[in-house]
Amino acid sequence: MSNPSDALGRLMAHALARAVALLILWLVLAGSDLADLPAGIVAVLAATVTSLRLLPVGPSRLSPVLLGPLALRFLYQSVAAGIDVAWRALDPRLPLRPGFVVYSVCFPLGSARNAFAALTSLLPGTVPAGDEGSRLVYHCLDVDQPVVSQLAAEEAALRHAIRHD
Amino acid sequence: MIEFMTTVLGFILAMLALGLVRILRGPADADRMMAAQLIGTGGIAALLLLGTVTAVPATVDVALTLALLATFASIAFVKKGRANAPDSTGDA
Amino acid sequence: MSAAIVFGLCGAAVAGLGLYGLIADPRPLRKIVAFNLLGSGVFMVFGVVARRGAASGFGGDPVPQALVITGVVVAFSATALAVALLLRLFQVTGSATLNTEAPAGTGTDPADA
Amino acid sequence: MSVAVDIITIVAITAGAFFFLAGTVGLLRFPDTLTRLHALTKADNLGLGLVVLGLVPQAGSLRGGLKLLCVWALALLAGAMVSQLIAREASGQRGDPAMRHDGPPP
Amino acid sequence: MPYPASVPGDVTTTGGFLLVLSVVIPVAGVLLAFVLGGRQAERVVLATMPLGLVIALAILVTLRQAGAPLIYLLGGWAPPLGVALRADGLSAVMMAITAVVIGAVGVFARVDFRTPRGSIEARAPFAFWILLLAIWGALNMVFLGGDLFTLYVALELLTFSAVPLVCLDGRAETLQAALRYLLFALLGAVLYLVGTALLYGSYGTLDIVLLSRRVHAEPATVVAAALMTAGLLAKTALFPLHLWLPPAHAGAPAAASAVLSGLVVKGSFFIVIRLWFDVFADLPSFVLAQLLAALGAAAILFGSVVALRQERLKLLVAYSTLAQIGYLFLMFPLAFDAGSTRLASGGALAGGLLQAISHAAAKAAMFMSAGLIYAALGHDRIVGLGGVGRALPVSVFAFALGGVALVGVPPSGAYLAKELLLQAASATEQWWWAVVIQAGGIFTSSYVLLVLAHALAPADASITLRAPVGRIQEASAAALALCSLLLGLAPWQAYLPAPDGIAPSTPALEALSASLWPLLGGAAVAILLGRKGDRLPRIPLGQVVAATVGPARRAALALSRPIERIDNMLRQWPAAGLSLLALAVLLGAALLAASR
Amino acid sequence: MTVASALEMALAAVVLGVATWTIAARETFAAVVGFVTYGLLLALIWVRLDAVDVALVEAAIGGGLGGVLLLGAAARLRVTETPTATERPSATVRVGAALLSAAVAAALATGVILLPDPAPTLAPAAAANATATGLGNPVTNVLMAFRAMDTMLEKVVLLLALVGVWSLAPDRLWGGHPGPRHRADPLGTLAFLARLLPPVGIVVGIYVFWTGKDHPGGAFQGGTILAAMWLLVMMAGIADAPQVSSRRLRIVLIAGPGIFLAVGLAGFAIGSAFLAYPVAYAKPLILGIEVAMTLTIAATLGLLLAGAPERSAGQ
Repeated sequence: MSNPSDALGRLMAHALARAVALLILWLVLAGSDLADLPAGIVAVLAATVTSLRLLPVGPSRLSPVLLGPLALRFLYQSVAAGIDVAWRALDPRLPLRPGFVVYSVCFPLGSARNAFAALTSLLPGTVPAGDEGSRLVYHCLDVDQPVVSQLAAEEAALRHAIRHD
Repeated sequence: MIEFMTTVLGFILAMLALGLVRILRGPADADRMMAAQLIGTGGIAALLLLGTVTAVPATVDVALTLALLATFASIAFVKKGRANAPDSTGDA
Repeated sequence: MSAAIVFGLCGAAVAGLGLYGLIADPRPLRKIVAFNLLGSGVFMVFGVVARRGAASGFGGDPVPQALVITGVVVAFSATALAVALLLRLFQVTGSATLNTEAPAGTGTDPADA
Repeated sequence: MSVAVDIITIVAITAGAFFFLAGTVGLLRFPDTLTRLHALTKADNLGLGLVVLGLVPQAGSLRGGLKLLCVWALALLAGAMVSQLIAREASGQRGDPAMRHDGPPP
Repeated sequence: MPYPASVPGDVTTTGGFLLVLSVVIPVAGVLLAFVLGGRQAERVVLATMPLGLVIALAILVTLRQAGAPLIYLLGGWAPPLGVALRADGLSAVMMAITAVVIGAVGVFARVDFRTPRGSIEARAPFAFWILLLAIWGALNMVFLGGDLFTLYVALELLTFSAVPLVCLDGRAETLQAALRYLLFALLGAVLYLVGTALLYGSYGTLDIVLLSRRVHAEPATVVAAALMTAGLLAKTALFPLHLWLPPAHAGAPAAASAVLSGLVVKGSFFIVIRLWFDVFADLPSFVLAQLLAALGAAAILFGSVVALRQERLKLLVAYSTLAQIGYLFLMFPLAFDAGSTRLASGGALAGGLLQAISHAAAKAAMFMSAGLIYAALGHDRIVGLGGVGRALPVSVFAFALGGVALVGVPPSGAYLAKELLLQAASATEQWWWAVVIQAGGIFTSSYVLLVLAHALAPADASITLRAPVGRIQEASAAALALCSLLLGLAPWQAYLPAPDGIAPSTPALEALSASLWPLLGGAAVAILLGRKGDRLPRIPLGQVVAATVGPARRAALALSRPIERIDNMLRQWPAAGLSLLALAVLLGAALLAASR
Repeated sequence: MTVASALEMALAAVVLGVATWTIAARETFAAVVGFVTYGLLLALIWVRLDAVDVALVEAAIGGGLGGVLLLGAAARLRVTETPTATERPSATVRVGAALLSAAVAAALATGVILLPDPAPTLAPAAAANATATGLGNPVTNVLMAFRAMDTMLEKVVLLLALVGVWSLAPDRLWGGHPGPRHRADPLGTLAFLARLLPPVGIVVGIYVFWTGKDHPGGAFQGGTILAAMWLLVMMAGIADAPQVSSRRLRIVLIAGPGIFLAVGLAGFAIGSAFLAYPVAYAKPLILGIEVAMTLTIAATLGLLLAGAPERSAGQ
C-alpha cells in the first residue's frame, strides 16, 4: 500500500481483470467477428473506466480460484431456497412462521457486506430487510429454522473467497 | 418441441395473469411493485421461450434489455416512495 | 384468426381504453398514462400493418416498424414534457387540476417559487 | 443424442414452469408483504434459471447458450438487489419488527 | 388540386435545394443557439431571419419562373420508399408570410427577451429564441412535407415548440393552460397518427401525391379520414374543440401569442387543406364540407360574442382568433365542385388561404399591440383603456390597422379573400354561406370597434405609463398591420388558383363604401353586446343612443348569455373530449353514408 | 385453432386486462404499476409481430424509463389524488365517453380487419435498396437512409422537449442542476447496484447499438440503456446531474442531430442530394451518425427524466 508503484500495479491488475471480464461479456453478446472488435474495445474501455470510477480498487478482491466453489455453493442454496418456498406456498396448511432475525456481520459497511447481503437474499427463507449498525436484520419465512448458524456458514465461505492483500 | 414450449409459454402467461391479481388487490404499494417484478421475471422467461418458438434469435437481446431495465421501476419506487416525506430527497 | 387480426383488435381496444381515460379521468397524470395507452394501441395497429406486409424474407414491412420507433420516441418526449409541466403546476399551486373553475392555488410568486 | 437433449430441455422447462407456479401461488397466498417477497424472489429466479437451462441446449451454439446464461445472471443480480430494496421499504413502513430473534455475535 | 395531377416524374427540380435550406437553416439555428446560449442564441436567431426571408422569396421567384411545383427528393430516394419535399403556390405563400411574421416578431421580442445585463444567460430568453426558431422550422416542414408521417413529426415539433412558449412566465394559469394545450394537442396528434397507419396499411405509401392517385372510398380509408380530420381540427382549435386556445393564447407573452395565434394554428389547418384537396379528394366530401363550414359559422358566432363579453384585451384578441379560425373553414363548401363531386382548387381555396395569410399578419400585429398596451398600463382591462389612444398612439394605431385589415377593408388581404369567397358562394349558389361571410365581417368589426371606442375615449384621470414603450416594438407591430392591409395588392395570381382572376371586380371607391356597411353593423353589435365600464364610453350622441338602445341591448345580452354559458361548458375538458370523438364519429358516418 | 393462435389470444387478453386495470384503477400509483407491466408484456407482442427492433424499444422505454418517469410523478402527486378525483365527471359524461370511445375503437378495428389482402408493402423495395447502405438491418436502413429526415427531426423533437422541460425552472435557478439532489447511503444496497451494474449496462448498451447495423437494435435502443445506467448512478447519489449551463453537456446534446445535419449537408455539397450517402462511405457515415446519436439520446433521455433545474450550482 505504501509503495506507489505497487498501488499502480494493483490498479492495473484490477483494471485488467475487470476488462477481461467485460470483454468476455462482449464476446458472448456480439461474437468474435473481427469487424465487431473495434466497437467491442471501445465498449470495454468505456465500461472499465466507468467501473474503476464507480467502484475504486479496494484492499480486497475475490479469489478467482475460490470463486467457483462459492458460486456452486450459492447455486445449490438458491435451488434449495426455491424448493423451500415452493413447498411452503403449495402446502395447503401454509407452514409459515415469519419473523425477523438480527445477525451481526463482521464485514464492514461497503462492497463486501453488500455482496454478502445480496448472496444471502438468495438463501432459503431469508431476505435482508434492514441495517442496524453492524447488524443486518433478516426477514425469515420460518424463524424456527437455524437461520443464524446458516448465515454464519455463508459468511465464512464468502470471507474465505475474498482475499485481503 | 415447439408445441411443448408454446404450451409452457401459455402456462407462464397464465401465471403472469394470476400475478396481476396482486396488482389489483395490493394492498401496499410494495405488493404491487412485487407483482410487477414477478411479471418482469416471467416476461423474460416468456420472451426467451417465444424467441425459441418463433426462431427469432434476437429476442434474447430483448430479454437482456428487460433484465437490465426491469428493475428500474422498482428502484424508482423505493427512491420516490418517500418523496412526500419532509426530507423529499429521500434515501434508499 | 391470424396474429394480425388478434393484435389489431387488441390495439383498437387499447386505443379505445386510452381515449376513455383521456376524456373521463379528471387527474392529469392519469390522462398522461391514458395518452400512453392510446399511443401504444395506435402503434400496435402500425405493427399489424407491418406484419401483414411481410415479404422478401422480412418478417414484417420495415417501414411501419421504423415509423413506430420514431413515434415511440416522440410519445416519450411528450410524456416527459407533460409530466414536467404537471409537476411544475403542482409545485406552484399545490394542486394538480385542469379544471379552470378550481381556485388557482396559493399563488406564490412563480418566478421564484 | 438429440432425444436426450430434448428430454433435458423438457424436464428443465417443466420444472421452471412449476417454480413460476409456486412463486405466483406464494405471491397470492402468503399473508403479508415481506413473506410474499420471498415467494417472488426465490421461486421466480429459480424458475427463470431452469427455463434458461432448458433452452441452452436448444440455443444451437455455445455463444447462444452463454448469452442465455447472461440474461439469467442479470435477472438474478437485479432480483437480489430489488428484493432487498423492497424489503427495506416494506419493513420501514411497518415500523419496528414485531418478532425478533437475536443471533449470537460471531 | 394544388398539386398538378401529373407530377413530372419523381425528380428533384431546379431550385429544389431551396426547400431543404428552408427547413435545415432554422433547425441548424436551433442547434447552434442551444449550444451557444445567452446573447449568442439571440444573435443566431436574428441572423437566421433575413436568411430565411431570402430563401422564402427565392422560392417564390423560382416557383413563378418554373410554373410547376418545386420538388426535392430527400437523400435521392423517391417516394414511396423515400420522402419528398414539395412546394406549390400554397406552400410558397404560407412560407413567405411565416418568414415575414417571424421576422417582425423577432424584432419585436428583442426588447422583452433580452438577456439581462450581468448575467450570461437567462431562462426566458434562452427558451424563447430557440423555440421561435423551432416553430419556424416546423412550419416550413409542414408546408413542404410531402409525406403524411413526416408531417406528423413536423406537427409534433410545432406543438413541442409552442407549448413551452405559453407558460414562459411561469404563472399558475399559464402552466395549466400549457398542460391543457399539450394534452389536447397530443390527443389530436394520435388520432392523426392512427389515420396514417390505416392509410399505409391500405395503400402502402404515405406520400401525398401517390395517395391522391390511389385513395378511394373504402372503410379503412373513411375511418382514417374521419380520425385524421378530427385530430387536426383539435390542433387547429376549431369550435367546439377550442378549450385550450383562449387561455393559452391570452396567457402567453405578447411575442409568443403573436406567433401562436398568427402562425401555429395555421400549421394543422394547412394539413387539413392538403388532406381534403389532395389525399382524400376522391372521397365524397359534400357533407363534410358543409359540416366543417357549419362548425366555422358556429365558431364565428361564439368566438365573436364571447370576445365582445371579455373584460381583458388579450382574451378578446384570443377569442377573435377563435372566430377567425371559423372563418377559414367557410371555404370548404364553396370549393365543392358539384360536377366532379370533389373539392376543387379554385377561387374558394385561394380565398381561404388568403384569409389565413391576412389573419397571420393582422393577428400578430394585434397581439403585439395588445402586449405593448398591457406592458405600458400594467393591465389590459378593456374598460380601463381610456386615454391610451393619446398615450400610445402608435400602438393603438397598429391595433386599429390590424383590425381594419381583418374586417376586410380594401385593399387588405381579407377584403380580397372575402371577395373570392363571395364570388365562389354565388357561383355555387350557396347564398347561406355568403350571409355567414358577411356576418363574420360585421362581428369582426364589432370587437375591433369596441376596443377602439374604449382606447380613443378620453381618460378618467391622466394615465401614467409604467414603462416607456419601445419605438421599434411599436414600429414592428405597425409594419405587420400595414402589411396585412396591403396584402390585397400582391400578385397572387401566380401562386393561388383562381379561375376568374383575383383582382376585385368592383371599383375601388365602391368597394370602400361597401366595406363601410360591416363597420356600421359592427358598431351596432358592439353597442348591443360590448362590455361597458362604470360609465359609457363617450361615443357621439352617447346619451341619446343609450336611451334608445337600452331595451335592445338588454335583449341582445339575454341572447348572448346562453352563448357564454355554452362556451364555458364546452371549454371543460370532458365536454371538449366528447365533442372531439363525436365529431370524428359524425365525420366517419357522413363519409360512409355518402360513399355507399 | 392452433396452439400458436391460442397463445396469441391469451397474450392479447392479458395485455387488454392490464390496460383495463390501468384505466380503471382507483389509485394512480396502482394504475402506473399496471402501465409498467403493460409495457413489459407489450414487448412480447412485438416479438410475436416479428418486430424485434420495436420490442427492444418497448422493453427499454415502456418497461424501463417510462416506468421511472410515471412512478416518480405518481409518488410526488399523491397528495393531490383525493381533491382532484372529486372532479370526476358525471355518470352521463362517463357513459358518453365510454360509448364514443367504443365507437371509435370499433371503427378502428373494422378498418384494420378490412385492410386489403394481399397487403401493400415496401419490404421488397427496402430489400432491393439495402445495398446502397451496406447495412443488414432493414429498419435501420429506413431510419437512417430512406426516411432519414424523420429521424433527424425526431432528434430535434427530443431536444425541444428538453428545452421545454428546462424552461419550467424558476428564473433564479437557471443554469443549475436538474432535479432534486438524490441522496442515498453511499454504502447501501442501491449504491452497490449502481456501482456494479453500469459497466455491464455500458457493454450491453453499446452492443445493442452496434448490432443494430445488421440485426435488431440501434441507436435509440442502445442510447436508452445507457441513459438508464446514467440515471441509476444519479439516483444512487453517486454522481450529480450536470448543470444545464454546461457547454460540454450542450454539445453532447446536439451532437446527434448536428452530425446528422452536417453529413446531410455534405451530401448536398459533394454528393447527389441532401441526406444522401456516397455508396462507398455509406456504412461508416451512418455508423458515425449513430454513434453521436446514441450519446445524444442517452444524455437527453437522462436529463428529460431528471427534470427542470431545481438547484443552483453547488446546491
